[in-house]
Amino acid sequence: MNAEAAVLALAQVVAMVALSPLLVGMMRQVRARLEGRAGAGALQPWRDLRKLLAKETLQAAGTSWVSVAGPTVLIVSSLLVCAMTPLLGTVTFTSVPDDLFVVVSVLLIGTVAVALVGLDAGTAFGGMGSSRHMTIAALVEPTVLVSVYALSIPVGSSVLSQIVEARLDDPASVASPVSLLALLALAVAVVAETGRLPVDNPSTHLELTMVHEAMVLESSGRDLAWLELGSWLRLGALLGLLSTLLMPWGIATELSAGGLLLASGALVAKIAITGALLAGVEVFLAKLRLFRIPELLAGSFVLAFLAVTASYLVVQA
Amino acid sequence: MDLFAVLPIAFCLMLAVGTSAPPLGGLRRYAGVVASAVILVSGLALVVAVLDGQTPTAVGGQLRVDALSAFMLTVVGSVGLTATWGGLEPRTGPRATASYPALVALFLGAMSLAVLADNIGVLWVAIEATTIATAFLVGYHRSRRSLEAAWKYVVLASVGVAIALLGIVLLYAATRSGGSPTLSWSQLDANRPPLDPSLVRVAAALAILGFATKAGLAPMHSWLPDAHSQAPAPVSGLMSGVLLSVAFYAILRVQAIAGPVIGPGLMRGMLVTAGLLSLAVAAALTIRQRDLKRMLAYSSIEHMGLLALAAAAGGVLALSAALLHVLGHGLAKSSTFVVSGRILATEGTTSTTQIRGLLTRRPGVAAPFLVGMVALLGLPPFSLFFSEVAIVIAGVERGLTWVMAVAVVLMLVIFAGLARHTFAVMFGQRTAPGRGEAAEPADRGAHGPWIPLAVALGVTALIGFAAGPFSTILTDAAAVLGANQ
Amino acid sequence: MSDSLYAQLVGLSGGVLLLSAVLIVWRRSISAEVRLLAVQGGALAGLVTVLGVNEGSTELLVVAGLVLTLKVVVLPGLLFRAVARHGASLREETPLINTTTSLIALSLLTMLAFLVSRPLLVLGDDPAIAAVPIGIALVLYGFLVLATRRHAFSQLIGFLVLDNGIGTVAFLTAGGIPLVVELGASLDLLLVVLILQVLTARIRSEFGDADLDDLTELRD
Amino acid sequence: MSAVGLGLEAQLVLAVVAAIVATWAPPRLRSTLAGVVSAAVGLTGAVTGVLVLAGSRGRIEVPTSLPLGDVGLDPSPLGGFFMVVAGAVGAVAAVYAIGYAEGPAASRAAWASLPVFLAAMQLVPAAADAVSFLLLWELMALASTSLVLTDHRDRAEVRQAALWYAALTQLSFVLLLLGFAVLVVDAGGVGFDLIGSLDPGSTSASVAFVLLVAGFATKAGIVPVHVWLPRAHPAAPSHVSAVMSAAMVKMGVYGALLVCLRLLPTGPAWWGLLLLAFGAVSAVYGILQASVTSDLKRLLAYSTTENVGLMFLALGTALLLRSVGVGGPADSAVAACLLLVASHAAFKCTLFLAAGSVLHGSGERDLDRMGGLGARMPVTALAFGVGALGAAALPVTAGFMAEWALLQSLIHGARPEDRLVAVAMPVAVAVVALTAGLALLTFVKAYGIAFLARPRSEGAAAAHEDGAWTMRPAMLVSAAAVLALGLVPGLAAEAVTRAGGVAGVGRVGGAGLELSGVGAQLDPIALSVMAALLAVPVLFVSRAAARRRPRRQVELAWGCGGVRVSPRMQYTATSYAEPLARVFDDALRPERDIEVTHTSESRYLVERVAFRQRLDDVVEERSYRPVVRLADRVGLAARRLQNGSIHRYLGYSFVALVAVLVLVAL
Repeated sequence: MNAEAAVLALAQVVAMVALSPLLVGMMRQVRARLEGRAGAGALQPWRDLRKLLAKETLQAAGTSWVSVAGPTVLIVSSLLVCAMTPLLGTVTFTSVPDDLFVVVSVLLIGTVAVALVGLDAGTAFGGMGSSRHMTIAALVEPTVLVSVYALSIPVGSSVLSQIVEARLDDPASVASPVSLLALLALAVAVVAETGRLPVDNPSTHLELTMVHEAMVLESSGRDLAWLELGSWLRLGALLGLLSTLLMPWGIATELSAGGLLLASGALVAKIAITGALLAGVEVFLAKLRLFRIPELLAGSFVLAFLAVTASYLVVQA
Repeated sequence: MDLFAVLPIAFCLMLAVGTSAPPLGGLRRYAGVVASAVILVSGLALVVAVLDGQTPTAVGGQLRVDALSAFMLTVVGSVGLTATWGGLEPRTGPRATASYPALVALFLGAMSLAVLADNIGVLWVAIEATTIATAFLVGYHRSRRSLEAAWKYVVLASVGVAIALLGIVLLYAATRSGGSPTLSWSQLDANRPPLDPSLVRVAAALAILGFATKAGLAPMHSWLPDAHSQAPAPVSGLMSGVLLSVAFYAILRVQAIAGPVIGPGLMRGMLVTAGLLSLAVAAALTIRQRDLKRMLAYSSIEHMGLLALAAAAGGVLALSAALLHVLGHGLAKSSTFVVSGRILATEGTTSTTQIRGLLTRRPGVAAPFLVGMVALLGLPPFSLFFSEVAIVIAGVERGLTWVMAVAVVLMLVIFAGLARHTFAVMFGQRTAPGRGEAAEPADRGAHGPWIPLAVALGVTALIGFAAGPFSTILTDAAAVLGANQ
Repeated sequence: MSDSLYAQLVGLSGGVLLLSAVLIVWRRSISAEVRLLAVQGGALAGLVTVLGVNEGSTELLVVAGLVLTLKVVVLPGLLFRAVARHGASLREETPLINTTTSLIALSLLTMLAFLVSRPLLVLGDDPAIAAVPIGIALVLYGFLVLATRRHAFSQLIGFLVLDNGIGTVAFLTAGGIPLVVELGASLDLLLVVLILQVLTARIRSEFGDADLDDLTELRD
Repeated sequence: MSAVGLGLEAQLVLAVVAAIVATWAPPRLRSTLAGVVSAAVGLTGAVTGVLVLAGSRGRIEVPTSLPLGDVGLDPSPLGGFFMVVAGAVGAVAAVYAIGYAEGPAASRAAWASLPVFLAAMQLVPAAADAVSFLLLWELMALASTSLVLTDHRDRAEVRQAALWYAALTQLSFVLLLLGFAVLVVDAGGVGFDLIGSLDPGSTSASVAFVLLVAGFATKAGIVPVHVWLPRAHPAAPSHVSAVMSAAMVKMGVYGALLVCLRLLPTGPAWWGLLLLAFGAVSAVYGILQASVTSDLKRLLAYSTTENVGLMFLALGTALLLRSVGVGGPADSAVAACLLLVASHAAFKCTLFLAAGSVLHGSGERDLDRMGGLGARMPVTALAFGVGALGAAALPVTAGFMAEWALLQSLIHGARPEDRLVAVAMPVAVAVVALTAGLALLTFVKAYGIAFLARPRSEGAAAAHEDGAWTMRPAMLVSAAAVLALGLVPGLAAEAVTRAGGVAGVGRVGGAGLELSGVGAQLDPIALSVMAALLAVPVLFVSRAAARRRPRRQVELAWGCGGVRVSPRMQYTATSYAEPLARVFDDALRPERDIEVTHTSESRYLVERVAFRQRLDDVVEERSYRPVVRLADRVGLAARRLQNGSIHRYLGYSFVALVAVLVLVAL
C-alpha cells in the first residue's frame, strides 16, 4: 500500500509541477484573449521560471534567514500538498492519510512562510501585504473546515480520498444540494486562499492594493522563482482538488499504468476547465475593497453552514 | 487542679489592686503580660485536667471548668499575652498612668470569670464588668474622638447587655416555676428541669440579643468600630480578639441551655439573621473604608457574623470549627491590632488614604501586618481557612445552603475590600520614582517586640493541622454544647 | 397580708412606676426628671417590700433595702449633684421627636408591652405576674428616652428607667435573682452610672456642653 | 511508604527547604541555591507524576484539628498527568529564573514564594478529598499572588493587577467551596472516592457541577471570568507568568476534568453543552483579543484564554457525546483535551520564557517597539519561533497534534439524528477553525514584528542575549518539548489513555498517534520524512543556481522608487492587526482617535497626523466596571448606616429589640 502510495504521490508531484505553470499561463492567456489582447502564450510562466532561476539573487540589508528559507518552505509545503491530495488517485499512505486538516495545515505553513518573508525586509509594503494576507487566511479557515465537514458527514470521514471514492461510488451525491453548496463555499475559499480576483489581483502593479505581490517585493532570482512556483502549485492543487470533488470521474482508485495515464488526462481536462472558467469569470470582476472581503468570506461561510444543515436533511430523508 | 480555676481571677484582682499601689510601680509595665501569662498557664493546666477527665470546681461550685471553659480560658490567655506583650510600649515612650495596668488586669480577670463561672448570672455580671473595665481604656487617649467612642461604647454596650439581663431574669423565672430555681448550667444540663417553652423562648431570644451586642453582631454592632479604633492598640487587640468571643461564648451557653427546651428554630433564625446582617454591614462598610483600625474592626464584625452562622448550624463540626475560629481569629486580630498601633506610632496616622508603600519603607512593621491580614482573610496555612471551610460545609449539611451561599458572597466582597485597602497601604512606593531625590532607606525596625507576633501568627498557622489532643479538646468543647442535638 | 391588699399594693406600685416613667418622658427639665427617677426607685423598692412581705422572705426585704439605697438615695443623689454643677435649669431643649409624638409613642409601646408579655402569663395568675407588662413597658420607655434625647443626662436617665424596668420584671416574675447576681448587677449599675457621669463631665469640658449630637466625629 | 508517597512528601520538604534557603542564603548565592532546590521541587513532582501514571499509588495524610474526615493526598492517574505537566514546567521555569531573576524578582520574598507555589500547584492534582484540594488550591493562590506582586515597587499597575487576581481567585475559591460543600454533604464525606459514587442526575449534583465548573473556569481564565489573566501575566516576572499560564491555569482544567470524569462522570447533555459554549466563546474571544493587542505578555495571556477555551470545548464535546452514547469520539475528545493541556504547557512556557528573555535583553514589552531581535537574540528567536509554531497549531508541533485530535473527534462525533449534537458539532468546528486561523495571524504577527525587520526602538536596537546563562538552556529544553510532543505524540498516548481513562488512543508507525475510536491516525515523523524528501530536489536546484550566481546583499529595499526607508515606516503590531480590528469592530469596540494638525499656511496641508487606538477588554468594561462602580456606590451609601449618631445606633438596637419581642410573642 505504502509503496503504491509513494509512486502515486511522486506522479502527482511531477504532474503538478509540470501542469501548474501551464495552468497559470493558460488562465492568463484566456484573460488576455477575452480582454482583446494577444497574450504571452501559455508557456510564459515556464519561461519566467527559467529566467528567474538563472538570475542573480539579491537580498535586502537587514533581512534574516527567513528571507532565504521562506521561499523554500513555501515550495516544499506546496509540493507536499500536491503529493497528499487525491489528484490522480486515491491510494494513500496509511499513517499519513490525506486528511483535510493535515492538508490545510501543510498549506498554512506555506502561507506563514510567505507572510514572514513579507515582514522580514521591514518595508511598509511587505508588512501591509503580510497583514492582509494573514487576515484573509484567518477568515478563510472556518469556511474550508466547515465545508469539508459538510462533505464528510455522508462519508463519515474527513479523509479526502475516501470522500472522493464515495462520490465516485454514488455519482448522485455529486449533484446533491449539500455537495453543491459546500463546493461553492470551497470555491470562494480557494479563490481567497490563492489570491485571485475579487480578493486579490494577481496582475496588479499598484503597491497599495497588493496582497500577495506586496510580500514578494523584496525577493528576486531563485527566491522569487520558488515563491511563484509555490503559489502556482497551490493554485493548481486546490483547483485540482475542487474539480476532483466536483467531477470525480477518471481518478484512479488503484495503481496501474493505464489508470494513471487516464487519470492524468482527466486531471488535465478538469483543471483546464475550472481554470478557464475561473479566468473567464475574473474578466468580469473588479477587485473588492479590502474591507469588503470579510463580507464575501462570511457569505461563503454561510454557504458552508447551509451545506451542513442540508446534509442533515438529506440524511434524515 | 481546682486552684487553677480560681487563680486567674484572683491573680488579676490582686494585680489590679497591687499595681495601683506605688511600691509596685515597676511592675506596671508588665502587669498585663504577667496576668495573661498566668491565665494562659491556668488555661493550659485546666485543658490538661479536662482532657484527663476531671471537672475542676472552685468557690463552692460557682466556678466550674468543663472543656469549653478550659478552652476559652486558654484563648483569653493566649490572645491576652499576644496583645499585652506585643503592645508593650518602647521604654522611651510616655510612662503608663497608674490606672492603665490595673484596668487591663481587671479586664482580663473579668473575662476569665466570664468563661469560668458556672452561673449565667455571674457570666452576665462579668461581661458587664468588662464594659466597666474597658470604658476608660477606650477613652484612654482623652481626645475628643476617644471620648466619643467611650460614651457610645458604654451606653450601647450597657443597654444591650441589660437586655440580656432581662432574658436571664426570665430564664430564672422559668426555672423557678419549674421548681428548682437556678442559673447554673451544670445543674440545668444535669437535671433538665421541666421548663416552660414559651417563656424560655422569650428568655433565650432576649439573652442572645443582649449578648449579641457585646459580641458585635449587627444590628447591635454600632459601638464596635468606634471603640476598637480609638482604644490603645493592645486594648483594641484584646477587645477584638477575645472580648467579642467571650460574649459569643455566652450566646453558645444560652443556646445550649435553651436548645433542648425550645428546639433550634428560633435561635437559628436569629443567629442567621444576625450573622448575615453582620456580614452585610461589614461588606458595605469595608468597601470605602478610610481607616486601618476601623477596617480591622469591621473585619471583626465579619468574623463574628461567621461565628453566628456556625452557631446557627450547630453540630460537632460547626461548633468545633467555631471554637477553632475563635482562637485563630483572636491571635491574628490581636496581632494586627498591635501592629496597627505601631503603624500609628511610626506614621502618625492609620488613614488608608495617606499611608503608601509601607512594605517598601517599613518592612519591619508592614510584614507582620501583612501576614496577619493573610490569616484574617482566611487563607491557608492559617487555621481560619479550616474553620471557614468547615463552617460552610457544616452549614450546608444543616440545610443552610442558601445562607452559606449568601455568606460566602458577602465574604468575597469583604475579601476584595480588605485586599484593596491593604494593598493600597502596603504596596507601591510612596513617592513616584524619578523625582530625583534618593529614596529614604527602609526602616527595618519592628518598633516593638516581635516574638509575640511571630509566635501568635505561627501558632495560628499551625493549629489548623494540630490533630491529637488539640483536636480532642475542640470536639469535647463542642460536645459540652450538646452538639449532638 | 390579704390577697386583695397584696394585689392592690402591687397594682399601686406598678402604677407609680408607670406614671413616673410617663412623666419622665413628658417633662423636659432634667432636675425634675431626676426627682421622678427617685420616685420610681421608691416605687420599685415598695414593690419589692410588698413581694417580700407577701412571701415572707427576708432576703427580699434586704434586697428592698438595697434597692431603696441605690435607686432612691445614691443614684438620684449622684445625678442631682452633677446636674446642679451644670446649673439647675438644665433642660432637654429639642428632643429628636417632640413631646407629643413621644407620648403617642408611649401608648403604642405600652400596648406592645402587653402584647409581648403574653408568653410570660404562663407563670401563673398571681397579681405580680399580671403586672409584668409594666416592667416590659418601662424597658421600652427607657429605650425610647435613650434613642430620642440629645442630652447626655437624659440618656443616663433613660438607661436607669430601662434598668428599673428590668428590675421590675425580675421581682415580679422570679422574686429577684440570686443575691450574688443581684449584688454584682447593682455594683455594675452603679459603676456604669459613675463612668457615664465622669464621661459627661469630660464631654462638657471638651465639647462645651453635653449635647450628644456633637459626638459624630467617628463615622463610616 | 510507597514511592509515590515519598515523592509527595519530598515535594513538601523540598519546598520548605527552598523557602528557608531563599530566606537565609546570602543575596549573591540566593538565586542559584533557591533556584536549584525549586527546580528539584518541580522535578520531584514530575517524577512522582510519572510514577503515578505508571500505575503506582501512595497516600499521605494531612492532619487537621477539625473532624473533617479523612484528609490526605493520593494522586489518581489523571492527577499524575497534571503533576507531570506542572512539575516539568516548574522545573524549567525555576532553572530559567536562576539567570533571569534580578532586582525584586531575586528578593527573599520572591524566591521563597516560588517553591511554595510550585509545590502547592503540583500537589493540587494529588489531593484525594475536597478539603486538601481546597487547602492546596488556596495555598497556590496565595503564593502566586505574592509572586505577582514581586514588582510592586517599580510599577504601579502591578498592585492593581494583583488585586484583580486576588479577588477573582477568591471568587474561584468561593465557588469551589460551595460546590464541594454540596457534594460533600450529599456524599457524607469529603473523599473524592465517596463523592464519585453519587448520582449525577440529581438536582444538587447539577448545582454542584455549575458551581464547581464556574470556579474552575475562573482559575482557567474562561470568558467572562478571565479578566485577571491579561493583567496578572504581564505584571508578574516572566518565569512566574510562564508557570501561571502553562501550569497553574491548567489546574482549572484539571478541576473540570476531575468533576466531569471522576466526581460526576455521567452528567446530562446540557453539562457538556455548557462547557462547550463557554469554551467556544473563550477560544474566539481570547484569540481575538490576542490578535489585536501589542503588549507581548498580554498577547500571550489572551492566547492562554483561547487555549483553555479549546480545552473546555473538547471536554464539553466529550460530555455531550457521552450523554448521547457516542463513546469513541467522546474518548478522543478527552484525549484531545489532555493533549491540548500538554501541548499548551510546552509552548506557552516556551513563549513566556522567550518573552522574558526579550524583556531582559531589550527592556521592551511592547511589540510596537521591538523589531530585528532575531539577529541580536538568536536563541530566544529560535525558542519563540518554535513556541509560536506550536501556538499557531502548525505541523509538526505539539499544538498541531492536539488540534488535529480535537477536530477528528468533532467530525466523527457528527450525529444528525440528535439535534443537539447536530447543531453543536459544526459550530464547534467553525470555532476551532476560526481560532486556528486567528492564532496563525497572532503568532505570525508576534514573531514577525518582534524578531524580524529592523528595530523600532533604542531598546530593541541594543538588545543582547549574553549573561544569565541558565535562560537559554531552559528555553531550548522547553522548545524541544514542543517539537517532541509534535513529532512523537504516540509516546504520550499511553499517558493520555491512563489519565483520561479512555480507550482507543494508541501508537502507530514510529510514534504517531492513532485514535482508533474515530478511525484516524497520523504519523508526524512520516509527514516530516515526506517533506524532507520533497525538499531534496528543491535544495538541489537552489544549490545549482547558487553555484552559478551567488546571493548578494544590497542596501536597498523597495520604497516606491525612493531611498526613503526608515524603521518608522515599518508596519507595527498595531497596524498589522488593524484590518482584523476593523472586521471585528463590533466585538472589540476599539476607541480610535485621529488628530490632524494642519500647517499654519493652509488648512489643506497637513503637518502631522496622530493616530491613537485603545483596545480595552470589552467584557471587563461592560460587566465588571459597572459592578465595581455599583459596589463603590453601595459603599458610599452604606456610610450613612454608620453616621456617628448614637441615637441612630440606639435606634437600631431598639428596633431589633422590638422585632425580637414581637417575634417571640407571636
